[in-house]
Amino acid sequence: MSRLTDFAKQRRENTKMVPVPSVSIMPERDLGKAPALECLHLGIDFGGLKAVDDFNITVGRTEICGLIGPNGAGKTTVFNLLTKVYQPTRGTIIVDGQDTAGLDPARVNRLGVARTFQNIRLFNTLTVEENVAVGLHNQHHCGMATSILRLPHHWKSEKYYHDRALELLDIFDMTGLADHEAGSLPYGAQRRLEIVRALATNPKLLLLDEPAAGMNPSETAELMENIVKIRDQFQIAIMLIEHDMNLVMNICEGICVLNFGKIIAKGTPEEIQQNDAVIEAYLGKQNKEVA
Amino acid sequence: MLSVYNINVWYGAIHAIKGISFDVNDGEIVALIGANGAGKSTTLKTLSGLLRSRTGSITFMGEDLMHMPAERIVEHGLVHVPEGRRIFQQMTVEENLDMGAYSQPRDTIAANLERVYAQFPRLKERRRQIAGTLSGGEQQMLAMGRGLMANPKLLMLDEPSMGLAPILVEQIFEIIKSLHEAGTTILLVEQNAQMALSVATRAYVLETGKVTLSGTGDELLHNDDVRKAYLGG
Amino acid sequence: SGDGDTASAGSTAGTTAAAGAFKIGGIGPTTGGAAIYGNAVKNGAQIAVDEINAEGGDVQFELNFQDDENDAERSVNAYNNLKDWGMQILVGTVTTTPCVAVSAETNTDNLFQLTPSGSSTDVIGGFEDADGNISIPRKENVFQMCFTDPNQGAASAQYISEQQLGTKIAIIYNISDTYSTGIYNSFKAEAADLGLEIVSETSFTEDNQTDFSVQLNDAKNAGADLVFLPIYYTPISLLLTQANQMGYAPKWFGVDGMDGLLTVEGFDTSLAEGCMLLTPFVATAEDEATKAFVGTYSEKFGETPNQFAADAYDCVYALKQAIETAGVSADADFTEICDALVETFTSSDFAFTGLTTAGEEATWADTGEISKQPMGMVIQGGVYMPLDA
Amino acid sequence: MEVLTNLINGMSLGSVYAIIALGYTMVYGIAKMLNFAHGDVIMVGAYICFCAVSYLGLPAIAGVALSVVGCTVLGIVVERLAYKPLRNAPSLNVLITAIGVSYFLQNAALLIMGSDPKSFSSIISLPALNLFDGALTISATAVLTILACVAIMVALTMFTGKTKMGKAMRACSEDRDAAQLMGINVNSTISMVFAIGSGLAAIAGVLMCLAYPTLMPTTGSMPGIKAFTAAVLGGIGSIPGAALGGILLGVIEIFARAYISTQIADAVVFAVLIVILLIRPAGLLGKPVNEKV
Amino acid sequence: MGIKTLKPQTRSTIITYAIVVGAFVLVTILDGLGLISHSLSGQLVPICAYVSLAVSLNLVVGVSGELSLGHAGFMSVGAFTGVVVAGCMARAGVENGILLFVGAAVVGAIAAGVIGFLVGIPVMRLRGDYLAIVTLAFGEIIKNLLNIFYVGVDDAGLHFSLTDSASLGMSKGTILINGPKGAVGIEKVSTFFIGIVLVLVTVAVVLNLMHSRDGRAIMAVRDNRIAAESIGINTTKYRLMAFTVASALAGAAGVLYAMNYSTIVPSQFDFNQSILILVYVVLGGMGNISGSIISAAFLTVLPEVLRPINNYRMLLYAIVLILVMVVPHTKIYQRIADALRRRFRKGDFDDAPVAEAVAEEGGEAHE
Ligand SMILES: Nc1ncnc2c1ncn2[C@@H]1O[C@H](COP(=O)(O)OP(=O)(O)OP(=O)(O)O)[C@@H](O)[C@H]1O
Ligand SMILES: Nc1ncnc2c1ncn2[C@@H]1O[C@H](COP(=O)(O)OP(=O)(O)OP(=O)(O)O)[C@@H](O)[C@H]1O
Ligand SMILES: [Mg+2]
Ligand SMILES: [Mg+2]
Repeated sequence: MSRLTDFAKQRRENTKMVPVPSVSIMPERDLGKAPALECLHLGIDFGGLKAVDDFNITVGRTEICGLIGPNGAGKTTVFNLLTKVYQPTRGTIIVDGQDTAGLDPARVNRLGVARTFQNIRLFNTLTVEENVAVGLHNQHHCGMATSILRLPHHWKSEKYYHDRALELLDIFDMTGLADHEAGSLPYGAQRRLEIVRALATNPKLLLLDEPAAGMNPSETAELMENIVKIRDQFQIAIMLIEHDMNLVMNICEGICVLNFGKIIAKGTPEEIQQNDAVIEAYLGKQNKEVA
Repeated sequence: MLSVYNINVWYGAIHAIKGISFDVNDGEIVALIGANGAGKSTTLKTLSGLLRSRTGSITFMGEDLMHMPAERIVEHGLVHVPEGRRIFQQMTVEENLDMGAYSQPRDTIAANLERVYAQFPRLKERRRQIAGTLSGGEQQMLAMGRGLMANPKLLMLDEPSMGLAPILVEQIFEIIKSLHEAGTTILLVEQNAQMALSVATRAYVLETGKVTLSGTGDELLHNDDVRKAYLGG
Repeated sequence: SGDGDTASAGSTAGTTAAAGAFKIGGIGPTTGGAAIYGNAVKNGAQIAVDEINAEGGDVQFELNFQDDENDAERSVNAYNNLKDWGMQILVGTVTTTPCVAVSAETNTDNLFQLTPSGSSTDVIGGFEDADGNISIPRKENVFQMCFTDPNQGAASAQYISEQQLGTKIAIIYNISDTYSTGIYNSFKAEAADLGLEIVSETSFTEDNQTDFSVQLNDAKNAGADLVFLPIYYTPISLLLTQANQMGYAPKWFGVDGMDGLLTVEGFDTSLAEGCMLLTPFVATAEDEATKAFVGTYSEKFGETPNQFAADAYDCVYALKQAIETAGVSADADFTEICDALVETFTSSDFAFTGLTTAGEEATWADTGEISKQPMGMVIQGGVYMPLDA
Repeated sequence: MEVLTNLINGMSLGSVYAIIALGYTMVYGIAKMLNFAHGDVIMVGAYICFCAVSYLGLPAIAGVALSVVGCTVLGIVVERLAYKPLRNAPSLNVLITAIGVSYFLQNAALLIMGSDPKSFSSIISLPALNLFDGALTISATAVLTILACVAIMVALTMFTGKTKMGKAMRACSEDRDAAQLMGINVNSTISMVFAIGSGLAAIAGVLMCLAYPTLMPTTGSMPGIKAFTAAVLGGIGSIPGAALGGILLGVIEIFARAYISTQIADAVVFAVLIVILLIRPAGLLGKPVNEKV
Repeated sequence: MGIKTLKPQTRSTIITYAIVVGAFVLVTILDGLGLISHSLSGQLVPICAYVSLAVSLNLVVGVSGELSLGHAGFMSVGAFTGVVVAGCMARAGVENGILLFVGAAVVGAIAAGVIGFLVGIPVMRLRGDYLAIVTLAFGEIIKNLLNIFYVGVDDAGLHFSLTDSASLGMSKGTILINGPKGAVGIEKVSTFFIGIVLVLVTVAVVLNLMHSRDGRAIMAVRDNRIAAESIGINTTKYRLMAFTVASALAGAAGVLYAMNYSTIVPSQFDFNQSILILVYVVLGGMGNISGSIISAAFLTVLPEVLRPINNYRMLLYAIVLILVMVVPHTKIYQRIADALRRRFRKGDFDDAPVAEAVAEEGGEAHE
């Protein structure tokens, strides 16, 4: 693992002052607006196992926040809680100022939470463009009868979906793949498509679960640039889980480390790299030198 | 020990492996590296009998594997830990390990199990948990542990470090080294070229179904093309 | 998909008839769950046709029997297939629901149809209930050789009442079967008129005709001393076994569907001891015609014929007689034949005596119904004996 | 007393469903296919037993044994010819093939054995148990069926849970490739599953015809569907579930007929099934599969 | 130029319509030339009905990915409702066959759709085989209830009863539905033309739905329910939508079927009928509309084509069914198919996207 790259340094200088509430325990409430995400004492049990416990975090509206931790620490579970794939056993999740208690995954998405999955979940038999168009589902409406009767509004909607999908695909230079079946894409492209699809739902908070898994270093570098670009362009908060320390340390403003379902450290990348508990549990001795 | 000559594999109409040849000698760690879709996993699947090559030959310790069914290949000591873990989701951790020892004589199983638990204490903690609910990393440990249960002579690992925490990646490579020292020959497929090359005796680079480069681990680690393509500059 | 319109179906006809033979079509289930009835009709009709052809009279027949799997849709298909073959008269169809569907077709085409066993009133149509409601108008070209269902139900009730066979009556019928519900309904109505006491009415469906414990218990607990079974013999064989197991032994009274019970392979006939039924035909009857028919049938097909076979046999002979009376020739158009036969069948002086007419003359009403007397039979010592003897 | 009688009748009917359902669940749980031909294998089993006893004059036990052997062979043959080529095909294709096999067996039986029903009643007859001065009669077949059902259930549970072969079957059911990599011969394992399933079907066929002694080419189809329902009710794939589901279905069926209406008993049975599934969407004993996200 | 340059989706849509219209034109011409046998012409309407049923079931099984084993139930709801409507209209003096049919079909479709919706609400809480068994159960319940359902019409209007026809309390009326005896005396108004129009309507509804916002959502739910939820799709709503639309279309097809025969009985709309329709869908290919059309037509005609071999025909039908399913998956067949493809599309290969091969594996990847 290398040191902070020039790329990262340069970027930090360019993007001015992104608030980083996730680092401090107390959320910053003085921004006039609610943070993108606020979790209070969040927890879930599986049988006897406290997979996540007393999880508190606040993510600013345009923050990139990293969630790291050993395997089985509960990172994916946190995402599943945030998106209501699992209903929390305790605690509160506030998205953009709204309590999500009792909502189902679809509702939470409409509140502004979108995600990708650790094991890719695309609509394999649909084309790339259709995958994105499905993501645009709630951005533009067109009733069933209208579609079946092919009324003018249907064609207007179709044009919207088409244009907007291509626009979004363009972020990752994927317009050329628009007509390919999603399931037939190479692995890296599938990961990128998942991000585009999530973006299509117009989220306020984007959750990325190991976006760089299975990518080679050059693909990863490109991905890093894109994640930042997305944040800057869409002005959204991004929370990501990743084992690639190069990526995490370079683009996250704040990092939260999880072990056995509990937060063991929060801080800036530099702080985390120095934290003994984190080195002990997660980074390992070798990586200490990196920092 | 293992010698692969000119294998060609198709998925339906797709020509995934285009005449690959390589050797693995007793006591080596041989790494196959290459980009996504280069055909690394396909090669391993062909060796373990899940896929068939239409041409060429595969010999393992004097046995012809070309026409041997997959379940017999395992008995000969060629063990494949597949990509994506492929553990038995509905079974407990211990049952999974039992399955790994399916082809082994009964009396060796208990000792093997202890050995695996020693290597992966986390598995021992979770021995009664349903494997499908393990986290990604735990599942990878289980997959490797299961492979070890078969007493491999040649262990083929397909991306064992994928999705693992840095500390675990280290551990996995430690385990690979220690297995190697204990006399197991290893054929390692990895995206993490840096790590793979640093432990490998020899390595081959695959690109779109062909071997494009080969050499010792060190040679490749310092090869400019490899650095550019697989080590991030 | 334009071919297949040749009359290739003719290949199945078992008869080598001289040119100028009447082309008789037959339809019934020769495969599937009801195959036993279809095969019986097919065989019975074939014997009659063979006999007639062998006799070498003026009237010769060619029979083509097609399978319908006891399915209305397939039955209509079979009918169309027979039309391609050049059918002039239809003997069929065997089972009721397909028969209703096919009779609508023959009615539209004006093709003469005589069904050996399609017993519902919907087959012939025009049947009014007590309030004058009808479900389908009369189909003038359709005639029955068997009793209509209401006929049987009413006759059974009358017989039970006259002979004072039982005071408390239970009924077990098959609600998913047209035949069974038809008989049940009229039996119930007639029984009410006659003052018979019905203490238990239970039903089953095609889908659960394995376990009759509830129905039998209901009858038993209600103290029924006679159980009326307007159902086919297959479920009856099961029902009797189960009644025996639970130690329930009332009088059993069946209808023509019960015929065949004794031929069930492996069935312990002692269980059927004392079962009564109304039927137009029993294979053990002593008259010459029956003996000859049963002899030929068992020789040819290795089994004892049931009433379906006999009805079919009679159908062919009735047709022969009517054709001779009407004087139509085989090269006439089927509608001509139909008109002539309808006139003959409904004329007052046309009467037919056959295997299923209890030795007496049967006649047909304008409604298409046959008028003949059922025989009361009882199973004694493993054979059918006339009831009133 | 009447309730008791109905309960016993229901359990006896239910045990027949249960034994069939056990075969269903076994094949489904491991080969992951709905073997709609299972009911027809039952029919074949019953015919073999019938022929052996009444045509060959063999003793009843030999008839049962012959029918188990016959069905086992049939199961293996059918699996090899019709299902094996479809190992990697979508499950619905296999379902349709199974339906084809079902049609085939029915029509073959029709051609060979004829359409006239055969009665089992004189093949094997056992005396009935009379309790409470004849107020309660329990037929010996009912007792036999219930006992057989429980015995088979226990044996199967032990087999799949504890034995090496049983575990291998479960491994195959989850991931055939991975199972192969463990050294498991997937083809012979699945053949084995069909062999067991079909052997069970033979026993079910004989027991069913003992209790309900009419045998026709279509005899197996309706009990087959009922048993499928029972297997789902109990939680498909679960062995104790199949037994429980079968017995429950039988009891509900009899009670619905006795206390609600004989006319709409079937509707009641299915309505109960729906209600139960709504309360427990994975069946009574089925484990809700928690997909790891 | 032409069809090859179109998007695959558009191309398959055009081909689908072309098959239906082409079949109609061909049959009409042949009929004009007197080349159509009674046997075939008698099957034209049922073929249309089965095609509609298969296409509508494909919406559930293929497009929305739920195994439904109760399609015949909705068909029967439509059929019996349609019969009642037609009976009433006829009594009110409507004689025009097309008018009778349209009235019956619209009401029949609505009735089946409503029942489908009501049934769907509980059904959609379940998944996979549990869902399948519940649809089967509903099919059986519908059949069972129709067995005790009596409807008649007289001058005073419609009468209903759940006991017997005598308790309808009518006089000089027509018994429209007579319990287990079903409906007899149905006005036979279905024609091939009407059938083709219904097929076209069905195909249009299904295809238009598939290729729209809602259709994509339905397919997304099929491909990956969890992902669909994560992007804000109400999965229950879309599964229910597919189910309801399919039920309504099945209802209309049921009316077409019923009005081709003078009689229908509840027991014919049983589990086997549902299975038969399912066979069409699977044989034709999941989500493949033109496939459903062809396979429904083929399998409907097949038993009639096999009629000359008499008692062996259902045996042969079974064998054909098994073979069509099994042969494409045998090694030999795949080798030959590969070789042929290679010969006819040389060059496409080495650089072809992996789409095809993955599609072949699609079944496995299901959920
Ligand atoms: N549905 C479930 N039932 C039971 N236990 C579960 C379930 N889902 C997750 N767990 C357990 O919760 C813990 C956290 O799992 P999680 O998947 O969140 O880990 P993770 O941090 O994402 O790990 P990785 O980096 O390996 O993906 C693990 O121990 C896992 O076994
Ligand atoms: N089941 C399959 N069907 C069709 N094509 C496949 C299949 N599996 C792999 N392929 C294709 O074969 C080629 C080689 O794939 P393989 O999985 O061996 O690559 P890999 O080097 O292991 O890549 P990765 O790093 O992603 O694991 C790729 O083009 C891939 O898309
Ligand atoms: Mg995770
Ligand atoms: Mg790979």
